[in-house]
Amino acid sequence: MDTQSYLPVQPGVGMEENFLSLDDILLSHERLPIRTECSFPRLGFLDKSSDSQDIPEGTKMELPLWLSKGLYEKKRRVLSVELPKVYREGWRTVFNADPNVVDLHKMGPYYYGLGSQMLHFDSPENPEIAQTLLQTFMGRFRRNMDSSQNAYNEDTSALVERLDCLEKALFSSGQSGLNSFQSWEKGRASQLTASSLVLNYRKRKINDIQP
Amino acid sequence: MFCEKAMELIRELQRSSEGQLPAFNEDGLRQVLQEMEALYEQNQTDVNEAKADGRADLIPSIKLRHCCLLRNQRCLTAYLYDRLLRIRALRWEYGSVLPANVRFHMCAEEVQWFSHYKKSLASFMRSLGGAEGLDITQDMKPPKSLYIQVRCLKDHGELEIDDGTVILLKKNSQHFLPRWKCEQLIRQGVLEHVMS
Amino acid sequence: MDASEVEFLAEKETVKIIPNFSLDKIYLIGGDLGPFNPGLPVDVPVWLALNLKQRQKCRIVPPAWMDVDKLEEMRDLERKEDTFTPVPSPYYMELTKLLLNYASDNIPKADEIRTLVKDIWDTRIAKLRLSADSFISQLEAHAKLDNLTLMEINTIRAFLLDSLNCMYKLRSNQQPGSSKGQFTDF
Amino acid sequence: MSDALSDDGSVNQDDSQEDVMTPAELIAKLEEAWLNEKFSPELQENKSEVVECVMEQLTHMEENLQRVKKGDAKASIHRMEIDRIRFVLSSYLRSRLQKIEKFFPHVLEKEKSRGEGDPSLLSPEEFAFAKEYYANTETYLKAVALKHMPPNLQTVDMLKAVPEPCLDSFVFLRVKEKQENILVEPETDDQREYVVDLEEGSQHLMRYRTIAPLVSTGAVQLI
Repeated sequence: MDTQSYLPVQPGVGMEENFLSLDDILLSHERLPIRTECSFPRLGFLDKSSDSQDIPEGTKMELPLWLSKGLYEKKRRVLSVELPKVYREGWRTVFNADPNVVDLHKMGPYYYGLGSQMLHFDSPENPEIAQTLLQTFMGRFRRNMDSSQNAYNEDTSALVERLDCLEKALFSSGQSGLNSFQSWEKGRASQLTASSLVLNYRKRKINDIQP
Repeated sequence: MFCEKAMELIRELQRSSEGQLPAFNEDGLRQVLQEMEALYEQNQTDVNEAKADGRADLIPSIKLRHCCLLRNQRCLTAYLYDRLLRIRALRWEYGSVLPANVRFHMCAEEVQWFSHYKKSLASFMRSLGGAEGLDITQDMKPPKSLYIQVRCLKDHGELEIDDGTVILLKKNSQHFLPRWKCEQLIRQGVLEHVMS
Repeated sequence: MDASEVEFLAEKETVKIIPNFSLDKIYLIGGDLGPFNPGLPVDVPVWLALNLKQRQKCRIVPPAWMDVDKLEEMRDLERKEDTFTPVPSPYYMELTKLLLNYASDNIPKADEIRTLVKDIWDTRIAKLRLSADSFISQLEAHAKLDNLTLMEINTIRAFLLDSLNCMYKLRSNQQPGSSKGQFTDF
Repeated sequence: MSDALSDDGSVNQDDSQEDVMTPAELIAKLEEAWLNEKFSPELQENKSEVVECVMEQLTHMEENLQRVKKGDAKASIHRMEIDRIRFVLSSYLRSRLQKIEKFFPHVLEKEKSRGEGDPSLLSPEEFAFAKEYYANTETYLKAVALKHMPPNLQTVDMLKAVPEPCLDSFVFLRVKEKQENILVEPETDDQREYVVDLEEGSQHLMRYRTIAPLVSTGAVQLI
């Protein structure tokens, strides 16, 4: 805690975003398939597939999550949001059978984040989606923990590639705990070192000079 | 789509790993503000028309533009706030004087923020009692010994120790120095802590 | 917490030394030490013992548990039991490392001791992972963790606590009422 | 009259308590506060009287050491102890400052809404720092971006923008004074709440929210 001075705003995880979190801003930029339930006059240019002046009712297009969330209203439908495949029943069955076989990076990379955000949109499937998200996380916990602690003594890079963003962050916090312990074991924990920030700036300076 | 420029700013920070401060993107900031102005004006026009001519059908588009305005506001605020967190880190890692190549990446207001932060921190540390207060940017790791062996990684001129002795820090020279005198120089990459 | 900070706490433990010098009582802020007389055992904090040892001013008397027979017994018990068995010192790992690194010449069978303590550690860490996994999969709200040491907790702290936080959020998803109605983030 | 008496009484009590605390106990208090601050998700009440007393001890000892001649065997031992105490003190104050910066709008809000008799979260110096941090940051955001935005978008509610400490975080703790009937809330709908007794010396993993009051009374120590 003391050694790294840059402490970014953490993502909210779950249904609530953190306003200032860069991770949450990137997550909420994920695109969702939607269908307009009314027309949007004078915004036709947003739909690249047509050249009309308006976006007519019934248009199918992709909008970022933040905009879908902003426009979505329970009472007066201006758009309906299609559930991405990975949260639908077919995939849920796969996840519930064995969460460890799934490549969440490919399916995501914000599998948990986006899934939680989807719960903002009314759907009868919401309880099952929420349940699958939690079960998947718990089902993958052991492998993530063990590999972040190098318990298998094997190359973990293949596994890490299949982690979703949230899991990746957890994995690296596990690894840094392990590294801190190992460097202590080797007697290096008390060595005073140069700031990594300083070293990186120096590297960059050299790169700047070299054409 | 709207707000793409704002996303560019966010991605730029995300690409700068380990808390490094990329150059302040004044151009990007200006473009986002311009987009906001255009969105706002278009909305003003539509709002007036909706009111005057009873054109309720314009409301969804007004709302959409408003969402984009809020999104741009969020992105810019988050961009600037995250930069402050990086600039704060510089105070703790470099000390109160920043090298020119780092300062070049800050805008005038950021330089000002940094200098205020520096002052607040200094007066906090001075207020802690004793003759000179307590420098809490030191003692980052638990102490092991009063003196440590260090090697100079570059020429740094003279260093005065407590008792008045002056030592010349010449590249590759080795010294046995009071730990607390070295801590910052080690962090700055001037000295290297040699473990026995 | 950094491992060096856990070690720092371990250095406050006391250990017996046999000094080869004489010195009056020292009135430290944290308590009195000494007096020191050549050949007479005296209790000091580990940080001081190590410093004196490095300057060849004393011999360190290893704690009673730092003994091959006793440690073998502990290792066997640790392997047999499913729960965490009581450890001889809340800082057994740190003290072993410190004393073996700086005063191995004062400790009989130092290498065997190193291996034994490492075995005990490994067994306990494997148990710790097992119990972390069951804590997560049972969705427990409370666990009793007697006999776990700070260094052991520390190896898993960030990972476990962050995971529990994420789980909490994912679980809150299941109570839609808790979401704050209108979306304020864009 | 009776008011004056009881006032007198409490002052005397405070005095006698302070008298009783030895420097060694003072250092122990600092170390407790240090670990609690390191591991608790939210900022703890300030311990400025402990900080002040420790600083006095350090300054006093340093002054004494000035008079000792070089190479004195005791002096280096004293210096080592000073270094160790100074590390804990600095690390403690750093943890606090870090949280003040991380949660500044909430910390200031809590301080504002505090009842008259309640202990203050921040020391006067920390309070000054937090206020400056707030003003400095707000000025910056305004000058660079917000004031150039359309009129209805020129403010950001910092209380909503900056995340709050998560009191539902789990913490590890050791019990110093036995506690009975601590209510543990269920994690899922199909579990039921139950109570646990916290035996002296036992260690636990549970939600910070459940035991937060026990941290401030010193009945449990975060580890």
